[in-house]
Amino acid sequence: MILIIDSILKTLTTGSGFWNPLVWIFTIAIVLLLMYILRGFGNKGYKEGTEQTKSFLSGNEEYEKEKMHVKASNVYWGFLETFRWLYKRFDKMHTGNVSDYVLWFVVIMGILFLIIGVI
Amino acid sequence: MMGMSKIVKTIASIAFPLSMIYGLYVIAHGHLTPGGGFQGGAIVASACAMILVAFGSVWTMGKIKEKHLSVLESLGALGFIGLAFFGLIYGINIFFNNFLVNQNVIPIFNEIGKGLANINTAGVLPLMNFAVGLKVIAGLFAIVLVMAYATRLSEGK
Amino acid sequence: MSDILNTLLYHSPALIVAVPLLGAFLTPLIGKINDKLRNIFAIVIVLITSFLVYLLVSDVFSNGIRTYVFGGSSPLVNNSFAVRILFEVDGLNAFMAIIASILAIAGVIYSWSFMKENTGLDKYYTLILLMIAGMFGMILTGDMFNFFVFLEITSIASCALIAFRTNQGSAVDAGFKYIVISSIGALFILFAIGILYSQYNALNMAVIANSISYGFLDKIALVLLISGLAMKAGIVPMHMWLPDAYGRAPSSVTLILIGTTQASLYGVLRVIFSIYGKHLTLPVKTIGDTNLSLSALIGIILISFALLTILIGVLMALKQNDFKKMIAFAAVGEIGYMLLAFGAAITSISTDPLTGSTILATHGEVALKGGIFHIINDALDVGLLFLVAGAIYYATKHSSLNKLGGLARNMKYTTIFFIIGLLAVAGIPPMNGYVSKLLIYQSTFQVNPILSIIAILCSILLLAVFVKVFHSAFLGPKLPKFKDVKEVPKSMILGMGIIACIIIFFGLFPNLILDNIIDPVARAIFDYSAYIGGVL
Amino acid sequence: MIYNIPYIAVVGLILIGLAAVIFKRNLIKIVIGITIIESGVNLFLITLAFRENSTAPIYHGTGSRLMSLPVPHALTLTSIVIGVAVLALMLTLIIHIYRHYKTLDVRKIGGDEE
Amino acid sequence: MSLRNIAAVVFFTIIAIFLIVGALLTHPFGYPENADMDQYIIDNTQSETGADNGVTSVVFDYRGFDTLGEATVLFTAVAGVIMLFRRLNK
Repeated sequence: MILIIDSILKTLTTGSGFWNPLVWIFTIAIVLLLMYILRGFGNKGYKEGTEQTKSFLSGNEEYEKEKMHVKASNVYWGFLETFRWLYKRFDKMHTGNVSDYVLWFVVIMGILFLIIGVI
Repeated sequence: MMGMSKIVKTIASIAFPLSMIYGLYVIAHGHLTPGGGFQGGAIVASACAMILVAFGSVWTMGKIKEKHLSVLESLGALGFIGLAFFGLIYGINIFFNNFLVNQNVIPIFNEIGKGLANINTAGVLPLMNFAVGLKVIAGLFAIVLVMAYATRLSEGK
Repeated sequence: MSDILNTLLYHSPALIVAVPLLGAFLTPLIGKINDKLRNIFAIVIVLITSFLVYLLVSDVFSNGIRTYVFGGSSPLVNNSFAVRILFEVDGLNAFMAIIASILAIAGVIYSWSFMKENTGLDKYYTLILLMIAGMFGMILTGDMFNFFVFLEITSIASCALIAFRTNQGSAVDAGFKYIVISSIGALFILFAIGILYSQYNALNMAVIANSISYGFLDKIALVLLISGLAMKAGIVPMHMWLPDAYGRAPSSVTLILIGTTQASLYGVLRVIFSIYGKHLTLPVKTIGDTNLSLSALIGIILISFALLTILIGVLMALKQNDFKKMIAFAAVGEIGYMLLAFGAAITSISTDPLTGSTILATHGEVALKGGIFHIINDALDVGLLFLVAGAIYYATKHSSLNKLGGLARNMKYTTIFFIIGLLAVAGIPPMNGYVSKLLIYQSTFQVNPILSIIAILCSILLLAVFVKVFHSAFLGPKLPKFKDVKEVPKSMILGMGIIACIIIFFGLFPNLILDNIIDPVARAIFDYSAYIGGVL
Repeated sequence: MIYNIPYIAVVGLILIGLAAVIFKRNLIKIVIGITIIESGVNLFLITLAFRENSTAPIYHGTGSRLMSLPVPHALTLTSIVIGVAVLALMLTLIIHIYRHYKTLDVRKIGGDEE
Repeated sequence: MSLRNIAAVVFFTIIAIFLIVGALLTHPFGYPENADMDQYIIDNTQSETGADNGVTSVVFDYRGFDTLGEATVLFTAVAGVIMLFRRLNK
């Protein structure tokens, strides 16, 4: 029992650093407390559901919520567009054809034969 | 599928019991001669498949359903694993222990021990052969029957 | 009472496989009586198996290697060869058995409500139990051919279950691809087993490991074994079956499929560390003054596979729009992290010049610990995400992210579980994924800094992947299509809850796991002489 | 050298099977390729069992003779049964694939048909 | 010829070369180098298992657990085939 408690409280050392979840929880509790205090300094006159909470897009009123929802295929559009040359190759690799899957197996087997068998 | 011509049906009915008996012989003598549960089971199952081809899948499905075969197969498998479990209780108490070996199970045969074996000398081996044989017969026939029945429409009425 | 426990403990290696098999044979008969009884029966069988696993594991971790001989009392004849099949359970086997039992419990409990609306459930439960039995068999066995047989049991059962939704063409197609890939892989493994048998006239892993030399035929067998098992473990570029299979199978099946994939990874480790363990530190080629040892060679191969796996897995996951396919690609990336850790560990193996025994450098030990810990973390994290995906499919009948949105408003528990899974997969403290990834980053940094930089970058990308899911499926306004979506039934929440609790527990008390479980496994994994000594 | 011809036949069968899997487009032919690989592996196992001037490992009559090795026979038996099981499942899946996609061309199957 | 076929042929040749060299290095057909385990089984099949057929004694006794797995494979295939041809509607 003492051993178990001991190993719970012990700090994990990884050779060049340490990690202790309890310390982390303690820190995050302090951060949350600070956040709560800072939040208390905010404007007291805030009322929900009135003009002051309405949001605008470039001065225009916001669209309906359903139209505003960004579809999954549009998320990270920029990233995918930047790396389109890479994704083109990846798509060429993933043909969805069983014979190609087996061909990859044969290729890897051949490469391994060359590396392990010759050396 | 309605099955084949009358000649084929008659010949198949004649050949069916013969090949079945041959298959059962192979199962029963698995520990003495070449063969065993799997081989004999495959022979009997192909005899059943012959009937299936001759009489058509709809007719055969009317005689025996795949769920009955599935139960039979479960029973065969249970018999096999049950014999393995019995090894835990008898003998040296090890899973898969051949607990009946060299014991005179059926008293009418008397030759036991080294030398030529007999139908009763091999302990649980013949029993396991029978269990596996039942399993293979039911299993292979169930596969063939289900596949034939499922593709009956594409074969034409 | 302790008598019964002792008997159970003695027979536990056999019973862990035999009990699910018995359950599988009985399930069709019980299903004829009552549906509810059948579901309870399956859960009871899995719980009994897990209890046996607990007994065995606690014994192995305190008393060392256990062997169990089928049908005989002594493993060896004339002290030189093993005629009978035997199970040999050391730390690594026991550790994999823990993972398998957790996945099995969660999967079977989750199935209760998840599969309720389908027909053919008798066979479904039969196949699930067979898959579990096969997985345990692969993990516990000490016999090469027995390994192949159980590999085939798991692959046939999982192929049938992947194609469970036969009304979807893509599911059937995924099942076909899986069976083609796995049967070809298994046939080459069998070929390698035949080569080893022809040389040493043995099928037992320990006996082969004892007498192995490193001739040309052994090299061929090593290549065949590694490539066959690596294909089954989903290592890039042989991973393409994995997104298809994981994405199209019912989620409860996918959870257990993760276990079978990791059992194949276990096979790779066993082949490299135990069967060829004798030759790992010996030089295979001398270039000038430096000796290139087999461990360095295999380590470089594993690390390069690992980098490919991480990069392609994570980058492809970013692009997917189907929830389950996306998680499947992320799972491929996670496999890369384990391989990276094991590769880093293998490169640091060397022979102690004084005692002649195999030793690991400090960073190698850390890497090994991280890799082993990451096996269980990956199974839990990815498994939880798949269960969440299944819950969303159950509630909305969609798995395409483009059609989903605003589900957090109706499915509170599922959202919480998803957040836990997201944080754990991306390696955010205080979840369990963080601990193992921390160990992997730190140790690979000492091998080569670029490795750990790539690993960290890909981990960030993984976070991005799942934030995309979080944004498009859970956040946003309530869509009119999903006005009436309800929270999923209790058994599914229970299935997810079990895994989520274990994730948080592992995250909060990593030292408890690392000291009591991972440490003995790490010592067992590269100590091939102990593995041989368990039999000979 | 002449004694190794059976092993070369094994290698030939395995390569023919792999070639069928990779180059053929019909699903049935792919399945045939897999069964050819399997036959090659089975042939390899049974080849290992043979000893010169030996009989089958079955006692009949008296006197001891040189017998061929029994373990590879058992392994081959297991492997054949496993092959039958895999074959049955593959054919079943092919029937389903044909029902969904109305083709057996490996390049045209797959993908969603929503 | 496409890139795919060229790659296939190249790696095929590599595998073929290695496997054929391996085949030439295997022990001569009919003369196994080491047969201790099998010779033990042949010598003891009658006294230990009471069977004449050495193969059956291996299949059901010495390696009985493999046979359980083998029977299970067949069981699995049957269950899978019946499940895949089930009626989809209740």
